[in-house]
Amino acid sequence: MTISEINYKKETTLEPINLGQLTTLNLGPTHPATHGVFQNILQMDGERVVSSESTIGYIHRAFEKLAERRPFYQITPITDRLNYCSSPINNMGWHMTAEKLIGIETPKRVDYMRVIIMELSRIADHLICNSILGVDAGAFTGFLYIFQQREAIYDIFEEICGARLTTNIGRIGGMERDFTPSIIAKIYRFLDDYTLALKEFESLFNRNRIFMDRTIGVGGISAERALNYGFTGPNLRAAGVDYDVRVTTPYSSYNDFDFDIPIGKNGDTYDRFMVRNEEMWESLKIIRQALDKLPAGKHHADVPDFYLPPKEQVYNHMEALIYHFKIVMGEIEIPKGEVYNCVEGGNGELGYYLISDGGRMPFRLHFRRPGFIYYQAFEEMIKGSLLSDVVVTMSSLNLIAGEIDA
Amino acid sequence: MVNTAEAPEGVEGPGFFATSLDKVVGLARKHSIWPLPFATSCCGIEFMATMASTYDLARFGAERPSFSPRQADLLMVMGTIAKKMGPVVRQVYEQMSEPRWVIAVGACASSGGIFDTYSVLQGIDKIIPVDVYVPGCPPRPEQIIDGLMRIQDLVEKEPTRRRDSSEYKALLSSYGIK
Amino acid sequence: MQLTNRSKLVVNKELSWSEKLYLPAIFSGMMITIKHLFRKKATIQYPEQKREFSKVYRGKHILKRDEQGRENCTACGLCAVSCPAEAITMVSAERKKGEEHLYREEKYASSYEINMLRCIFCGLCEEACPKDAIYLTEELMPANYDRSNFIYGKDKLVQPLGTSAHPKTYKPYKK
Amino acid sequence: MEILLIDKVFLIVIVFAVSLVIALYSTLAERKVSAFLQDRLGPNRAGIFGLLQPVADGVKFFFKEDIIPNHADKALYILGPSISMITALMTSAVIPWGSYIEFDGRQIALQVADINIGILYVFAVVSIGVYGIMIGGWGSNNKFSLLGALRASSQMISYEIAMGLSIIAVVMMTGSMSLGEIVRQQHGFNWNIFYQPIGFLIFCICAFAECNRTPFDLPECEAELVGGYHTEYSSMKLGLYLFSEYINIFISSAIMSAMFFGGYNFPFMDLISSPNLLAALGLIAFFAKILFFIFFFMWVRWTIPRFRYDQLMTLGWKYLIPLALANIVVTGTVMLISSSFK
Amino acid sequence: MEEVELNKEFITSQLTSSFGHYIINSEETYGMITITVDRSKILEIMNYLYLDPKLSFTFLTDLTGVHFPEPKDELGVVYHLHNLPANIRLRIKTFFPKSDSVIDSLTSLFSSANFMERETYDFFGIIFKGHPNLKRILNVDDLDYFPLRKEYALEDSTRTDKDDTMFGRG
Amino acid sequence: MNNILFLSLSLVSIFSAIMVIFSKNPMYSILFLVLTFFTLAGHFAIFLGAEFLAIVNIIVYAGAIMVLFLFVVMLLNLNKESEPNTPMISKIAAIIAGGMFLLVLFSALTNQIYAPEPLYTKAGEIGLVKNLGKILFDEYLIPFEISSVLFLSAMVGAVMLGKKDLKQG
Repeated sequence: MTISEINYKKETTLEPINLGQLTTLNLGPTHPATHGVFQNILQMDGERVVSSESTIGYIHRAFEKLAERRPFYQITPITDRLNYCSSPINNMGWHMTAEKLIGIETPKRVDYMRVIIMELSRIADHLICNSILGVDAGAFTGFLYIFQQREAIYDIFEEICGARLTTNIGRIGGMERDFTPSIIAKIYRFLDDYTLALKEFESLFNRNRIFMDRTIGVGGISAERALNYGFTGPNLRAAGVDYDVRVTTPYSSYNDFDFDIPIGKNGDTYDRFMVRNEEMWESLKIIRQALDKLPAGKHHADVPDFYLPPKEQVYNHMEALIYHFKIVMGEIEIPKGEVYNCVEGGNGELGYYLISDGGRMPFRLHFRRPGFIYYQAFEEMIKGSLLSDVVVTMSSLNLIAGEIDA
Repeated sequence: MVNTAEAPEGVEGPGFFATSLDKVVGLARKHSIWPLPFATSCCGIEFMATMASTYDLARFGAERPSFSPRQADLLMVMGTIAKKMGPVVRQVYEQMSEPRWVIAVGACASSGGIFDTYSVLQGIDKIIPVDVYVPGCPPRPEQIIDGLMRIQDLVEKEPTRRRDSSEYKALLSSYGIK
Repeated sequence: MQLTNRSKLVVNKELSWSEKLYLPAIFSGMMITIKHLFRKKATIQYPEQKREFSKVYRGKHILKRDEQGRENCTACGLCAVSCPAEAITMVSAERKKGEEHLYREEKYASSYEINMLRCIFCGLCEEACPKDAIYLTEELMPANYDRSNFIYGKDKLVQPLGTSAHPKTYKPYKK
Repeated sequence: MEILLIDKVFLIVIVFAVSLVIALYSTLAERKVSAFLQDRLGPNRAGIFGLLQPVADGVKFFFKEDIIPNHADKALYILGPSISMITALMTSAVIPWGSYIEFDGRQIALQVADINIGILYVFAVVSIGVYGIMIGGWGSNNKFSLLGALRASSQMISYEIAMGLSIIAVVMMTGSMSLGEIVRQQHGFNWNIFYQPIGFLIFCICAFAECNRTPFDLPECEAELVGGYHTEYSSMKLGLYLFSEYINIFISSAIMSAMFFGGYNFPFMDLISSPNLLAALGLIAFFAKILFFIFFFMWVRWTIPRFRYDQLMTLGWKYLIPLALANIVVTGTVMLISSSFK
Repeated sequence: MEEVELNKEFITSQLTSSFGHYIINSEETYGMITITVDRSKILEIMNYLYLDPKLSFTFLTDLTGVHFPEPKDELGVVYHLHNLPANIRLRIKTFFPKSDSVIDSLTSLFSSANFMERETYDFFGIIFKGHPNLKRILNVDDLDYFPLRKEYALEDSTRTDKDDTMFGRG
Repeated sequence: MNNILFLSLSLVSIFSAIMVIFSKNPMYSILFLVLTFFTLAGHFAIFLGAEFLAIVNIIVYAGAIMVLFLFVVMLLNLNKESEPNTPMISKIAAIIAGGMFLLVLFSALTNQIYAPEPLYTKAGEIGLVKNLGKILFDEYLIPFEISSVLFLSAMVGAVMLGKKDLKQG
C-alpha cells in the first residue's frame, strides 16, 4: 500500500460525515419568514444548512397569458400586482413600453411627475424590505416606526390616483390627472418627515452590533457570481457593481437629476441593507429636485388616438366621443413590432418584452422579473450558513412572491 | 378530538346555565382572536398596514399572529391562492384546532378576482368553508378590520356546542374534511 | 466593476471600540423607543374614528342619476368591456313611453350587476363611461358572510332617489 | 408550630396568587407596553383599557380544542408544560417579600422559607425548568420544536454558568447564600448594585437568556422556528407555556431586585418605626422595583434584534464567563485589601 | 484592446465571419440589434458572444419563449444579452418547429439561465438539452399541457360567477 | 413519619432506577434517571441534613449533566430502528463487568452497614456549606487540589478534542 493510497483511504472514510443525521427542514410555503410563498427544503446538519432546494410557483397567476387576452390599457392594473410593494414603477414601466412601441413623446411635466411617483414607490419598496429584515432579525419596533411613513406614501398615492397599494396610476400617454397643490404640499411634508424617520430607523439598526453581527458576512455573493446569476438592482449594487438602469439608460428624464449610485463591497446582507438604505436618501434627493424643477405644461401627451379625451368633451362633442369609444373598445392603430423596455424597479431591472401584431391586445408580453432571476442564486447563497442566516438572507433579497411567480 | 366544555349533567339543551356560559365564552373568544395570516400577495401588505401603528389590529386583541396553525383561531387567507397552493391552505385549515374561523380577504382569495386563469383557484371556498368575505383588491385596512369585526360578531353569537353539531359536521364533510 | 462615475461606497463594516461593546447602541436604541412611549399615538381607532379619504378614492360603485332623478346609464357596455376583471354584466332595454322621468337616454340597463368579489376597484369603468353614469365613491365595500351577497344589482348600485350628487359621491373626473 | 404552619400556608397561597395575577397581567402589560413603544394603542376593547384582555385569553384557551398530535409522544407532550409551570412557580418560595409584620403579638416573616442556601435552590429549580421546554419540544415530534428545544437547552446550560459566577461575587461579599440574609444586609440604601455593577450586568443578561427573552429568544423566535418548542401546542397547554414565561420574568425581576437593588429596603427606612408600616412600604418598594424590571424586560424586547445561535454561545462562553471570573477575582482582591486595612 | 463601436454591422460581421449561414437575419428595431440565428449553433454563438473580448456580452438579461401559431406553427426562444461596460443590448432569436422543440441549454454559460429555461419549458414545452433540472417551475407538476401556447385557453373552467356571453367574451 | 417518607422515597428511587434500565426509549431512561437523582437529593436533604449536597446534586447532575445527555439523545434522534445490534461478546462483557461491580459494591456496603456509628446522627453538621468548606480546605486540602488539577487537565483535554474535531469536519 502506497502513501497516496493511504491518504486516499483516509479521505474517503472522512467524507460522508454523519450523512445519516441530516435532517430535512421544510421552510415554507407558509413559514413566517418567507413573506409570501416559497418553499425551501433545507438539508440541515444541526443548525447548518448543507444543501437546499427551492420550489416556487405557489402563487403563479399566469400574468403573461392574461396580458395576451387584455387590451393595452387594461394591462396596467395587472402590472400592479407584479411587485406589489412598488406598483407605480410597474405601471410606469408598462406605459413607457407601450409608448415606445407606439412612438409617443411625453411632455417634460409628465416625465417629472413619473419620476416623483416612481421614486416615492422606490422608497416604499426599500422601506418595507429593510424594516422586514429588522423584523426577521428580531426587532419589530423599527418596522412599525418606518411603516407610518409608508402610510404617508399611501396617502400621497391615494390623492394622486385613488388607491393605496394597487395604484393603477397613470395612463399610456401621460397621467390620468394633474398634481394638485395639496399633493405637492403633501410630498414636501413627506420629504421632511421621512428624513427624521429614516434617521431614527438608522440609529436603531445601522451601527447596532447585534444587527451587524447578524448580517455581515451572511448570504454574500461576489460580483462575478452575481452578474452570472443575472442580479440587478440593489442586490447587484451591494456586490459592488454600479449598474443602475436609471443612469446607464436614462428614461423619463432621469438624467436631469443629480444623484449617486450607492454600492456595497461583498454583496452580503448588511451591504444590501445599507445600499437600500442609502438609495432611499438618494430617492429623497431626486424627489426634491424634481419637485423644485417641476415644469409647467400638460399632464399628458397630445395623442388623441391613445389618450382619453376629457370627460366634458366626451359628454358634449361627437368627435371626442368617437375617440373615447375607439380607445375603450381598443380599436386603435397599434404598430406591429417588438420592444424591450426596462426600468429600474424596486428589485432591479424590470423589463417588458412586448411583441405586437397590431391587434388590440399584445401578441406576447413577457416580464423580466428581477426577483425571479436572482432567486435562483439563493441556494448557493445560503449553503453552509445557519438557519438564522437563511431567514435574514431571504428577507434582505426582498423576494416578492408576486414578482417571482408572475 | 373536540374537547370543548361538556355541559354539567342535568343541563341538557340550552338551559340558563349553558346559555350564560355560552355568552361568557363567546365574549372571551371574541376579544382574543389570534389570526394566522396566510398572506400570499398584495393583501398581505395591506394586512401589514392593518397590523401597523396606524390601524393597529391589537385593539381587538388580535395582534399576536400565530404562524403555527395549532394556536390560531382565525385563518386569514390574503392574496391569490394558486392551484399549487390549494392543498397547503387546506392542510393548514385541517391542522387548526377548533373552534376555527376563516376569512377570505381580497378579491383573489374570495373569487379569484382579476386572475381568472388556469393556475388560480377561483375562490378558497372551493376547498375550505369561509365565514367572511372581504372584497377589495386589496381591501383597505378599514375593510380588513370590518371583516374581523364581522368575525367577532359570529364568534360572540356562536354556542360552544356548535362545533359538535351534526350541521357543522355535515358542512365539513361536504368539503371532505374529517 | 465600475460602470459609471457616480458610484459611492456606503458600507463601513469596521466596528469602533465603543460599538464593540454592544451597550451604547442598545442604550441609544432604548432611548429612541422610550421617547415613543410618550409620543402621540398614530392609531386611528376605526370604526369609531374614520380616516378621511381622498376625493378620488376608488371605493364602492354608484350609478348616478341626473338632477331630475333619471338614471344616466344608457347600457352602452363600455364599462363592461373596459373591466379587466370582467365583473360587470348588464342587460339593456329600450325605454318605453312614459319612462322618460326614469331614464335619461333611450336605452337603459334593465339589469346591471357588478360582482364585487371579482371587482378590483381599478376605476377603468368610471374612466370608460361616456355618460357620466358610473362612479367609484368613497364608500367602502363592507365585508359579508355570504358570497351571493356580493352580486350588486341596480337596487344597491343606483344612487337613491332624492339624494343630491354631493361631493362625497360625485367626483368630477379629470378637471 | 401549628400556627407557624398556618402562617406559611397562608403566605404560600398569597404568593401563589400574586405570582399568577402578576403573570396574567404581564401578558397584558407586554401587549400594552409594546403598543405604546410602537406608537400604537394596544388592546383596548376588552374592558376598560383592555383590562379584561388576559381573562378573555384565558377563557379562550380553556375552551379551545386540545389537540395532541398523532405523531407526538403523548406522555412527554403533556409533561412538558406541566414541568415548565411547576418550576416557574416553585422559585417564589425563597424570595423575601418583606421583612416581617407584627400580628397578634407575633412576628411573621414575609418569606415562605428562608433556607440557608436560597440562591442555590433558585438555581436548582431554574436548571430543572429547561426540562419543560426540552421535553415539550422533543415530545411534539416536530422539527421546529426540536430545534427550539435544542437551542433552549444549550442556551440555558451556557448562561447558567455565567449567572452562577456573577452571583458568587455577591455571595462573597455578603457571606451568605440565604436570600433573606442578603436582603437584610442591604439595609437602607446600601444596595449591592453599588458594589457589584458588573455582576448585576452579567446577571441581568443571563436572566434575559434564562427567560428566553429578546435578544435571546432563540428557542421560540417566530421568524425562524415558527413557534419554537411550542409550535405544536394549542389551548391551555400553550397557555401554560406562555404563562410560565411570564412567571419566570416576574421571578427573575424579583430576584434581581432582591439581590442587587435592596429588595424591600428603601432609603430613609429607619425613619419609620412601626414595623407593619415599614413592611407595607417595603412591600411597595419591592414591587415597584419588580414592576420596573418587568417593564425593562419588555422595553429591551421591543428595541433590539436577537442574536444568532453561535453569537449567543460566543457571548456566553467567551465574554460573560471570563468577565464574571474577573469580577470574582477583583471582588476577592478588594475584600482582602479592605479587610487588611480594617 | 482598440475601441470599436459595437453597432449592428460590426456584430453581424463578426458573427457571420465565424458562423456563416447560421446567422439568418439581423436588423435593428426600436433601438435594439436583433439577430436571428439557427438553433443548432446557439450555444456556440452565445459562447462566442460571451468570450470574444470585443463583444463580451456577459450578462444574460432575459430569456423567454414565443409561440407563433401562424403560419408555420413554430416556437421561438428570445435571448436578451447585455454588454454592461459598453451598455449595448443585443437580442438573439431562434425559431424551430413545434414538433421538434429542442434547443441547447445555456446553463453552462449563465447560471441565470437555469430558472428562465425552466420557466420557458413550463410555458411552452421547449426542451433545453443539457439543463441540469428541467422540470416545471411555476405550474403544478402534473399539468399536462404547456399553457402559454396559443391554442390553450386562459380561463379557469371551474369558475361559476361569470357570464361569458357578455360583450364577446368567452 | 420519617419512616414513611424514607420508605416512599426509597421505593420511588428504586423504581425509577430500574426504569432507567428497562425503558426502551432513551428519552424516558434519562427522565427516570433525573427522577432518581431527585429522590437521592431528597434523601440527602431530609435524612442527612445535607441540603447543600442535595441542591448541588440537583444542579450538577439533573440540571447540567442530564440536560447534556438529553441534548445528545435529541440530536441523535435515537429510536428503535436505528439502535445498533450489540454483538454477543459485548453483552457477555457487560454482564461480567456488572457482576464484578456488584461484588465490589456489596463488599463495600457490608462494611458500612455494620459501621459502629450510623452516619445520619451527625445530621445538620456535615451538610452545611461552612462545615463542608472547612473540611475540604483543612483536612482534605491535598486531595482537593489534586482533583482540581485533574479537573483542569480534563477540561483542557476536552477543549483540545473539540478543536481537533472541528478542524477535520
